[in-house]
Amino acid sequence: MHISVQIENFDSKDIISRLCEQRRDIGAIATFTGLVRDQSAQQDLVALELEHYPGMTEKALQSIADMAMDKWDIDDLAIVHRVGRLEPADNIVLVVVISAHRKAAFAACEFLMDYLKTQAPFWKKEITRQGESWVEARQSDTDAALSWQD
Amino acid sequence: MHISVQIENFDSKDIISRLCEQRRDIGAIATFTGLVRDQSAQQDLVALELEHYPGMTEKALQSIADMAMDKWDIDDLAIVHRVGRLEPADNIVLVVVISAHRKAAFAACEFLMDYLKTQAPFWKKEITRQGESWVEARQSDTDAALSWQD
Amino acid sequence: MIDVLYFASLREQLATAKEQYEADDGVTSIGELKQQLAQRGGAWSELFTQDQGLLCSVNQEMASEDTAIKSGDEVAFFPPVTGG
Amino acid sequence: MIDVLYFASLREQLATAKEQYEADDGVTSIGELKQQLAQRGGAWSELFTQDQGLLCSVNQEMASEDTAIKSGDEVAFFPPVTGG
Repeated sequence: MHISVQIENFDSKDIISRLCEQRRDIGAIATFTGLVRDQSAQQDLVALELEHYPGMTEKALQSIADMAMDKWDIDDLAIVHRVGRLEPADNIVLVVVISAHRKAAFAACEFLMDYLKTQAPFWKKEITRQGESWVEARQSDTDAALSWQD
Repeated sequence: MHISVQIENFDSKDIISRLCEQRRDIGAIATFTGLVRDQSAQQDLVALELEHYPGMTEKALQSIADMAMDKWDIDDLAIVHRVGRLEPADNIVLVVVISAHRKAAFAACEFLMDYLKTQAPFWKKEITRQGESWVEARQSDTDAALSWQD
Repeated sequence: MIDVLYFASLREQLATAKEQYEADDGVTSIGELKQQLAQRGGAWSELFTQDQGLLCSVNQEMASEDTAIKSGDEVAFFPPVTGG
Repeated sequence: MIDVLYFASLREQLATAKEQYEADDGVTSIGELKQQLAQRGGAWSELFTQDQGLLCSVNQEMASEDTAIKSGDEVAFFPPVTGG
């Protein structure tokens, strides 16, 4: 399992290679990459500032990862989340799940993102040419996370 | 849109870069990679031979891609499928979907794989140390494709 | 004349990848073509009278028993697909 | 002594990132700590009496009003998370 909170960019190819190394039993790799998208009203996003809660962030990601490993028949996974100042089109987050079968890989990857969005202590501030504002949480993300409860 | 049937390996990073080039409106990239997995009874898979129907394959993939673009609010996608002789852990197929939001990207990516598995004319033959055999179609793949019908 | 293609296990079982089929006037649908091919006996009879496990296309689009065919068409028969 | 941390918009609104809070004997849960902090008035009163939009953790695990706290714990308050 590979979990990282980091300022630097990540290379999904390297992370996938590391997870799959020496394995002949993996048939499916599902990945999700989240990017900085300009959704400001004036389309003038300059940057996002990503704040987090050092210490708790890593624990929260580990706990979400453990839930996914318990819940689905998957073989390994990675979660990488960046913090600090990011610009439009920069990578923010990467989730990779490897498994024998695609259904489990897709479901676990989507679950990880839904939980990360509502459970991991990260906060985004948008910096536009007009000024700064904290991104508001979305009800749709809360609903998505709740949808996985049995 | 990028659709390709090819003998050579693919580089998901290159394909994603091409899809996202010059865009600031993409927040979500969902990808699926299918690999050659040793599922032979004796765990002695030597290679897969992937046969296809040249001409029809490309049309079938294009038609599946068009369905996904119609069905979800996604911005672009790629489908790359290899043919010929492949060894354990080799890449077989790549699907990439880019979108503003993650739900559409995940759904379209899974839809594309489910349809490709039942609608695109590819056939796998397993070559083990015991001999050769055609891979049987799975009912679970047919069921998965049917599950997307409204 | 209809181009008829066979793929994968079907190609091997029939020992035929491609043929040009001179269709009777009576052969206007896939169902009728299958009946004609089955009359060749042996593996042909076995494979073209089974109900399941045989797919077909006309001019590279998925087709069914009722799909119309005419001279100049490209017809293909193949087992369920297993790509991905 | 309880370490109390504040993040994101809360940190800015309270102009406080971290403090060491000398808890009364009566403060044994998050709910009680929030009541105490609200008594500081101003932004404190406003933020710690709202029902929604305030999350908290105890020793880096998500917590609720009823979660017990004691001297030596690390408590954090923050708005709903927006990562990913």
